[in-house]
Parts: sequence; C-alpha cells; structure tokens
Amino acid sequence: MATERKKAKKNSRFWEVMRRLRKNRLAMAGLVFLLLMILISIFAPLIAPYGYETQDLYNMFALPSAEHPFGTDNLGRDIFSRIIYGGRASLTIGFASVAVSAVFGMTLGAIAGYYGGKVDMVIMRVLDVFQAVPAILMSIAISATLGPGLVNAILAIGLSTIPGYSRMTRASFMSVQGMEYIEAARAIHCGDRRIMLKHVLPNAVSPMIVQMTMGVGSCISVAAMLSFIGLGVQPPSPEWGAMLSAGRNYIRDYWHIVLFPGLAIMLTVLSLNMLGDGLRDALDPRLKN
Amino acid sequence: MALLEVQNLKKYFKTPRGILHAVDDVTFSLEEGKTLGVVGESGCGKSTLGRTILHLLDSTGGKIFFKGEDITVVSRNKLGELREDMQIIFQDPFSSLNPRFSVSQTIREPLELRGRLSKAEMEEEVDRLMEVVGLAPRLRNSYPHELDGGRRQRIGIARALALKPKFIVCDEPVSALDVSIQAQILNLMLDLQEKNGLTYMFVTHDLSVVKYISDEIAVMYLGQMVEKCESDRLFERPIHPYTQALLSAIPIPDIHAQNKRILLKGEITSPINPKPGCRFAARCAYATEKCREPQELREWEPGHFVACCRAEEVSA
Amino acid sequence: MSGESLISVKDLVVEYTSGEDVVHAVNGVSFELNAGETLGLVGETGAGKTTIAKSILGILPDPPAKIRGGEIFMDGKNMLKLSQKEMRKVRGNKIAMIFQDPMTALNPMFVVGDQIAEVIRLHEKISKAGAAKKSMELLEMVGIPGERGREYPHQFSGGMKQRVVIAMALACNPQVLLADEPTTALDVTIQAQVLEMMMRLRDQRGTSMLMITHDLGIVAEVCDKVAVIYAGEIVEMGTKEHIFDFTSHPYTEGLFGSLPNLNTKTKRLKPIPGMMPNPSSLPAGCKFHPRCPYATEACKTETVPLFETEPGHLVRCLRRDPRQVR
Amino acid sequence: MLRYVLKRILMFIPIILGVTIFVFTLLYFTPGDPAQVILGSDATEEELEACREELGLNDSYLERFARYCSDVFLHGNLGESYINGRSISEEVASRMPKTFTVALVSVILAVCIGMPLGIISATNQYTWKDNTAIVLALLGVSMPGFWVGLMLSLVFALKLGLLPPSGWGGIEYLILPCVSIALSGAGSIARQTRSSMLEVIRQDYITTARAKGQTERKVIYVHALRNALIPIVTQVGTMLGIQLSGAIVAESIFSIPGIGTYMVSGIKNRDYPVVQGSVLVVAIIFSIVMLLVDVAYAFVDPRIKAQYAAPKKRTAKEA
Repeated sequence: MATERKKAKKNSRFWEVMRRLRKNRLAMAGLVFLLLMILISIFAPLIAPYGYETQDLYNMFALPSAEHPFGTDNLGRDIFSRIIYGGRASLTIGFASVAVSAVFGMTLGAIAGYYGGKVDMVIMRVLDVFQAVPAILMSIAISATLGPGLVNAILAIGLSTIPGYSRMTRASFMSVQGMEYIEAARAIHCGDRRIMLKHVLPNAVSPMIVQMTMGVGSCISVAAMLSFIGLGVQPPSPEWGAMLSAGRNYIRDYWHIVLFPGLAIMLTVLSLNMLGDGLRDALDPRLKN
Repeated sequence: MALLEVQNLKKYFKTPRGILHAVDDVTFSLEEGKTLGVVGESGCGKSTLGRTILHLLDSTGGKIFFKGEDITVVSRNKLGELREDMQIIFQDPFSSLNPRFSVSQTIREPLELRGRLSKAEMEEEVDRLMEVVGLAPRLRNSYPHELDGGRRQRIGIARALALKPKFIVCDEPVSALDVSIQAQILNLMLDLQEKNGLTYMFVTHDLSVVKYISDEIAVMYLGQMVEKCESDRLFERPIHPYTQALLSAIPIPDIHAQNKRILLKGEITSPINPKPGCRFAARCAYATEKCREPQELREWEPGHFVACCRAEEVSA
Repeated sequence: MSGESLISVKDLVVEYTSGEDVVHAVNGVSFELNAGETLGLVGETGAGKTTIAKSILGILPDPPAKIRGGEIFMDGKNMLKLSQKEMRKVRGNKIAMIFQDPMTALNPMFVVGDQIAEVIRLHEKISKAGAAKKSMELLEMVGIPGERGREYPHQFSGGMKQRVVIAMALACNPQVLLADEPTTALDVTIQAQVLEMMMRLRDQRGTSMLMITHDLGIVAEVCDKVAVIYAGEIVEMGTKEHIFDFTSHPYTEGLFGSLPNLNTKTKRLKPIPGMMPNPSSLPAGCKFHPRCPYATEACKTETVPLFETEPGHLVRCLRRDPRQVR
Repeated sequence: MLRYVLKRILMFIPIILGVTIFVFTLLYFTPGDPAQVILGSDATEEELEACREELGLNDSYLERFARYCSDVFLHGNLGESYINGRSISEEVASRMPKTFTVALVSVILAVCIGMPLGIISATNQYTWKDNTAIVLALLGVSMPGFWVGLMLSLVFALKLGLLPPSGWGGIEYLILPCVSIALSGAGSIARQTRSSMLEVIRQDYITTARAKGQTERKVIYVHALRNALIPIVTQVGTMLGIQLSGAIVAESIFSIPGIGTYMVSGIKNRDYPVVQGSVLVVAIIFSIVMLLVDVAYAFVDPRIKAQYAAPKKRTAKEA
C-alpha cells in the first residue's frame, strides 16, 4: 500500500507529476519537441547553415533541395535558417507574453479571489469590460497603438490575455478557500499572507500551470497573426508570421515559402498543447496512483 | 466557574432572499473538563455556533466569555492567545488537511507559528503528538491522500492538540468515518479528554454518538436551542416535542427493542427571516396559538432547560 | 410471506482495473433473495455492496469493472448471459434501484414528472398522457402533490427527491427493489419518514428488497435476512435473529461493539482494531484475520468456507468449523 | 426570469461604456499627429494647427471623450476617416454584415464538426475512435487559422481551381474563409464536448437512466448531452468573438470587403478613427452575443434561475 512507501524529499510532488507525465506518450513527444525547439533557437548560429539575412540572388525561390532543405525565399534567403532564427522571436514572444499576462492576471485574480467582497467586485467589473473585447482584437488594438516591434508585440499579447488568467486564478482560489484546511489554518492563527502562500497558492496552482503551457502556444499563434497583418514583428526580421506575410504574394508558384513557416508554428503550438493536456492529467488529484 | 459561557449569541447571514438566522439567541455555559453535545439536523446552525465561538465567524450579537473574560470582541493579538486555548476538529478528514503538507508539516505548523520551540524541540513535539493520537512514526512524511479517513482524522486531532488547548470544538469529527473506525476515534477522544482535562463541544447529528460522549446535550432546531440537559436524562425523559420526535426516529440496532416512532409532518423550513414564534410549531402536534409567541429557554427542572410553552402538556 | 427464490446470485466475482492495480471488489458472493423478502447487505465503505447491486442490474461501468465469474439467476435465466436488449426489459421493470444520493440521482435538466413518465413509457404500452397521469399518481403515493411533477429536481429538498426516486423505482411495479443506502444522505427525522413509507409500500405490493446499508439500526427495522459483507465476501448470513441474537463472526461482533448503545450506558466502545484491507492486495487466508482477536495460524493460510452452524445461519470462520471440536 | 434578463441588460450598459473608454483612451494615446496624416508631410505648421483646431484635437481629454460618446451613442456617428473623409459609420454598416456572416457560418461549422467529434470521442473513451478524435482536435486547435487559409486557397483555389481565391459573392466565396477559421474552433469545441461529456457520464443520474432500462443512445443524447451542453454553449458564445477576430484576418487573405480589411487598412494608413470605430463596433456586437448567450443559458438550464435567487456561499459568509 501507498502508506508503506517511504517519502523523504520535499519536492517529491514534482517527481510524482513527472513520473505520471512520462507515461503519457503524447505529452512526452510534446515536451521533447519543445525542448528541441528551445535548444535550436538558443544555438541558432551554430545550427543554421546560412545567416538569416544572407541573400543569394542567383538562387531565389529555390525549391527544397539538399542545399536548402526548405528552399529559399524571394530574396534567395535560406528558409530553413530563417525558421531556425525565427524560433527565437516566436518562442520569446510566446514565453514573455505569457509571463506578462500571468504575473498581472494571477495577481489580480488572487487578490479578487482571496479577499472577495468589494475588492473582488471592482476587479471583476473591470475585467468584464476588458473581456468584452475579444482577446485577439484587443491585441490588434493595443498593437496598433504601441506600434510594431518585438517588445510591443509581447506587451500587446500579454495585456490582452490578462482577463483569462485572472478569472481562472480567482475561480481556483475560491474553490480552494471553500476547503476546511483554510479554516483550520485560521484556527491556528495563520496570517493572511501565510495562508495565501502556503495553503491556497500551492493547491490552486495546477490549472494555472496547464493554462500557461497552452497559453505559450496560443501567444505564438497570435504573434504570428499580428505580424501577418503588419503589426508586431516586421520583416525582414525572421519571425514565422512575418515570413508568411512576406511569402504570401508568391504562394501560387512557390508553395514552399508559405508551407514551412506555417508548419513550424503548428508543430510548436501542437507540442505545447500536447504537453498541456498531459500536465492537466498528471496534475489531476483525482488520478492519484 | 464555567470555562465557557455564551449569552444570547447570534450569527446572521445576509442572503439575497433575506437574513438567515443561523444561530439565534443561544445561551449556555460549559464547565471545565466536561463535554457538551450539540445535536440537530442539517441547517440547524450547530456548526455555525461552534465556529462563531471560535471567532472563525464574526458574531452578530450576544456575548462570549472564556475563563470569565469577555472575548466577544478581541484584538488580533488577543485572538492569537485565545486560539492556543480554543481549537477545532473538523468533520471532513479529506478537505480539512492541506494536500500539499505532509503529516509532520501539518502537525508542526501551529508550533511554528508560535515560534517558541527550537527546531529540534518541534520535531520532538511532533513525534510526541503523533504517538499520542496513535499515528505510527513511519507516517511522518506521508501525505494525506496516501492515508485512510481514520488516520487523517488523527492528524487533525494532533494538529488541534499541538497548542495544548483547554477547549475543543469537535465539528462532526466521526461522521465521515465507518463505524469500526468511528469507535476507534471516539475512544481516542475520550482518552485525550481524561488525560489532558479537555473540554469538548461535540457537534453532531448522530444521537447515539452524542449520548456516548457527552455529559450534557443541547438540541438545536433552526438556529435556536430548544432543549438542554444532562445526557442520560435527555434520552430518558425528553420534553420538547422536537427532541421526542428526533429521539424516536433513531433506528435501534436491536430487534427486540420496541420504540414507538413519532413521525413528523413535513420537513425543516428555512431559517431565512423567521417569524417570531416557536420555529418548530408548523410541524408540531401540540402547537397552539401560544406557540406563535417567542419561546423562552426556561429551567423546567433543575439543570433541564426547555424552550416550549406547552412543556407541561407535552410531558403529561 | 417469503416464497421461492426470485434472484439467486452464485459465486459472483467482480474486479476493477485501475492502472496496474486490480481491485478485488466482490470475491465469490452467493445468496438468494426470496419472493416478498427483504435481505440486508451490511458492510462498511468499500466492502463491495453497491457493486453487487449494480451487477444484478447489469449497470456496472465497464471499463473499469469486469464481472470475472459467477451467475445471477432470475426466472431461471442467467442474467449475466442476457443481451443488452433483454436486460433493458428487466431494468426498471422487474428490478429497480434506489440510489444513495438523491441530490445527484435525478437529472437536473428535466422535470421530475417526465423522469417518472420515462420509465413507465419504456416498459408499458401507454400514451404520453396516460404516463403523465400515472406519474402524478405515483407522486401522490409517495406523499408529494401530483402537480409538483412539473417542477425541476432543484426545487425539491433532499427527502422529497428521495421520494421522487422511490416513486420512479416503483413505477413499473418491480418484483425486486435494490435499495442502495436509500436514507444515508438524509436527516434522521426525514430518514424515519422515508423508511416508514418504503416499508409500507413494500408490504402493500409484496416487493422483494435488497437493502444495502451500513446502519445496523435500519437492518433491525427493515430486513428479514441479513448478509454481512467484508472485503467482498459474505462473512455471516442468516435471519435477522441469527445475526442479532446469535452473532457468530468476529467481524459482526466487532460491528456491534463499535456502536454506542442508546438504551444502556456504554462505558467504552470496543472497536475493531486496524482498518479495512486494501482491496487490491487482500490478505491470504481469512481476510479478516489481521484485525481478528481470535486469529490463529490456520486463519492466516487456510481459505475459509461458509459453515452452516444452524439451518440458514452461515458463518465464514474457522472457529465455527463443525469438524473442529472446541 | 424577466428580472434575470433585465439584470443582464443593465449590466451590459456599464460594460459598453467601459469598452468605449478603453478604445478611446487607447487611441488617444497613440503617438503620431493626425493632422500630419491628413495633410501629408508637406503641410505648413499653420495648416496643421488649423486642422487640429478643426478636429478638436486641442481640446482636453474629457471634452474629446464626451464629444465622442455623444457622437457615437446619440447620433450613431463614428467620425470620418482621416484618409478619405468618408463616414466610418456608413462604411462599418455596409461591411459588418459580411464579417458577421463569415464569423457566424464558421461558428456553425465548428459546432457541426466539433460536437459530433467530441461525443464520439467521449462515448468511446480509450478506443481508437477516441484517440483519432483527440489527435484531430489537437491538430485543429494547433493550426493557425490564417495559415490554414493560405494553404486552403493554395490547394482549392489556385491549384485545383474549385473555389474562388478571393472576393465576395455567393456561397462559394464563403467556403474557404469559413473553413479556414472553423477548424480551430471545431477542435476546441470537440475538446470541450469530450471533457464535459466525460464529466456528465460519470454522474449518478446517468446511472439512474440506465437503471430505468433506457437505451444507451437515449442515455447519451437525451440525458447526458443536455447536461453537457451548458459549458459548450458558453464556449460557442466566446468562440463567436474569436471567430470575429479570425474573420478579420481571413478577410485580408481572401480579400473580403468586410470590417477586417477596413481595420487592417486603417492600421496601415494610421487612420485611427477607422480602427477605433471598427474595434468599438466589433466589441459591442460581441457583448451583445455574450448577453444572448447568458439569456440562452437560463433557458437551457433550469438551475440558473435558482442560482440567481439562491444565496451564494460567499455572500453568506461575509454578512
């Protein structure tokens, strides 16, 4: 029986989740692919066969070949190399905008959920307003205001997804607060801060981890869309959406210019979604043992 | 002197449909080392009563005295002191333990918050508490989800005992447990009381349990105390019509017992915006005009309190 | 009152698989339910009581549950061999079930009248209006005004919901009623009302009943025969008198010892030490031996059969082995 | 019930006001000089100043906001484009129906593909059908809509010539843009349907329905689906907002003269009143849809009414 098993480490929970995650083949595939993408982005200069701005005007629109695995674009730049470099921008935007929205969103949600009452009401009414604008439209609007650029794209996407994180954090805080162990903590004279950090947060954090994981994927997708319609990261910077935007005019004759950047986005988002699904199952306390 | 005295305690909740009178004008006192059983059906306010006394909920009205001192309104520091003397054991051994805390963490937390003991002393104290409640030392680093209900409840008891309280509110501590485990926990609680001179307020809906563990029993109905007396006496000679019906409703595990059952009409009504009179009147076979007036908890016989204007007729 | 056997369960074995673990929920349970008789299945959480009832009705969730062996006979037919279509004609019609938690047993999206009418229309050739009328009558029968059939479950209190569930179960006048802890979720005064009503209706209609409960008080009041279940096995079975007056199995003794007595002053309870074994790794020999005060070496290894100590009184304990003289 | 609807409508007003403040403020702080945009780079400082005065750009924030609100809400006037001076209200009014059609059709498409997929998946848990459906749904939610649009137009319009690559007209013009944005919607509806069906199938009342002798088909489609529908309805509502945004992008791929192309051109030309007006109108339409969803809720779920009347746990604790 489980009780007989010795448990020593404090972080045993992390390993418990990892152990369960390992059994999930889809999630592991997602994790491996994601780590691979991150490594490739970090070591892009070492891996990419060409520079992202190296033009080869004798070799424009080249179809995939041994020399150019994904072909070249309208300026004769190697698409494979550009995708490798593009991962830097896309992954940065993905992780950074999730960080922005998670920090703001969860703080707001935690405050609303923990204190309740008027504080909660004010925060929620404000969020209602922001949620009345669909998130993507909101990021378009903010992005139009801030202007193009990587940092502005991060801000635009990050700010527009705050309400989702707040709501989820609030809901998850409130459900934890209905638990008797919170009352038990108050009965031994635990302060608000300690209750929040030691009792509520660790128990409310699972859905947040899942949402953040999947959020990175959707932020990458939105970022690509922003660059596609001329906001966010601009060409000639190697960003997957910007590459699609630049390549769309040649799509009729040179499909490869559009296919590969799109595939890169899709596979990255897919791997994050698979990992997120796996985490959701692995973190579900109902599936203990 | 009574350890705990509660006078006209009230706890109301605001709801969209009106004011919910969860605890309405409850008065009693409890001697040191004794157990008061509080019984009633769901929604009678018995759990709210315990939580209000412990200041887990703010009272709406009335007074609470502990060791002769008025503790109705206290500062945060004073509350910290009080909570060393007053503790609670919860009903649900599943939701009353933080799933991320190991057994020793849970039991150590109250000690940590006080900060009086050194690390080593705390570890020793945790070991001692685990032994006292009958938890094997090898379970120190187990997590609640790895343990069964009985053991979890023992953790909850150890946590409550950590600060060496004088008074413990036991909120349905055995209701979620199977009978065989339930008996183990009840015996443990009696042993602890004897050894440490604890005073219990034992809140439950289970009448056979309450009879076993209590010195005195208070019966609650819709936020009010309708009858209170010495435990055995309540079962021998219940006066209030509700108590009579409640006692007769218990199925007795004895095939030769003949009990005449009083079946009540209808179901419990809502304690939202109640009318002044007896709240049980609508279901009571003895109800008359007089029952529409507010009922007072009066001393029917020495130590036997009843809130029924027709006690004479009912008991005849 | 009791007549010939209506349902007979023979060597029923049910397992649940969860991950790598196999949970042995029911391990060779046999009993007969006779016409007009009420049999109580008594045991603690996880003993396998509900699994037995769901097996009879063929509504075990598969996966994870799997019936590994045994037979369940009704009307001379092995119900475990019937097709889904044939079983559907049995469910709700010949055998009906009442569930533990009335709060969740009714579909929140439909008015209760329709939910009762549904079972009538499934098993009887009757018009929509006829079924509606009959569902109103059934509600009246359980003490609810017929016009409340137009209300949704959330508009009823717990006790009222359980009455609706009972009306639904009795709608097609079943021969057998499986009642799974029907009053556990209710307050004691409401429990008394509902139990009284169930017994009245059972007696009027001559329904046989399988009463699943952990409450020996309810058993004393409702049942004719009792089977005590521990870790998926019947450890003691007999008439109510056998069980209450001639308690033979140490587990049954332990159950009685754990209960505070209302009529006499109990000084101290005598609980069963230890706890229920993990059903995925049950002990060898007698499954109760780790908690049993009388356990001997033999109890740890020998598979213990049910011994008939008196006609109709079966006990799964080596101490009752007639071959052994004690 | 009426009270519920009225309350929802009342809650709608401050939200719209808030959205207006938000959109107005956002574009108020946008860097750049509108006068410069209108007059071009070779205008003199006097001309620019006169233009600013005429547009009221020199007034305070509050004055400008008050004027904007009164224009929008009292006169239905969203202002004029800096570039061509045309009324934005008229332009939006003529373009909005196209965008809305694309969004609505794609939501319907997403529901028609996603729900059956989710139901098949949930009722055949852990079988190959379930696995296939899970993978399809995952692919659906992971593909960026605009890229799917490009690829679809490449295959079906440019290579096979089956459908028109761009423009607006009959149904054939709707197919590609709608499919391209419906796929991700279908994926997420399938995932939601699956999880909420799995949740419902575990409930006691489903066992009750089986115990009655009900057929498996009816247990699933009558008893389970009705309950599982509630979270799905919310999702469909939210999805219309996502699809409205998706339509904006799809329009630019398929050159549909909808609000999306209008907005994108506004962004490119720094024509801010156009962006402001378009965002505001889309947000208002989205809010109206969410309002309808909330009201629809009350009709789908009899408990909503009760929830509305019943004491909430939290409020009870605070009293």
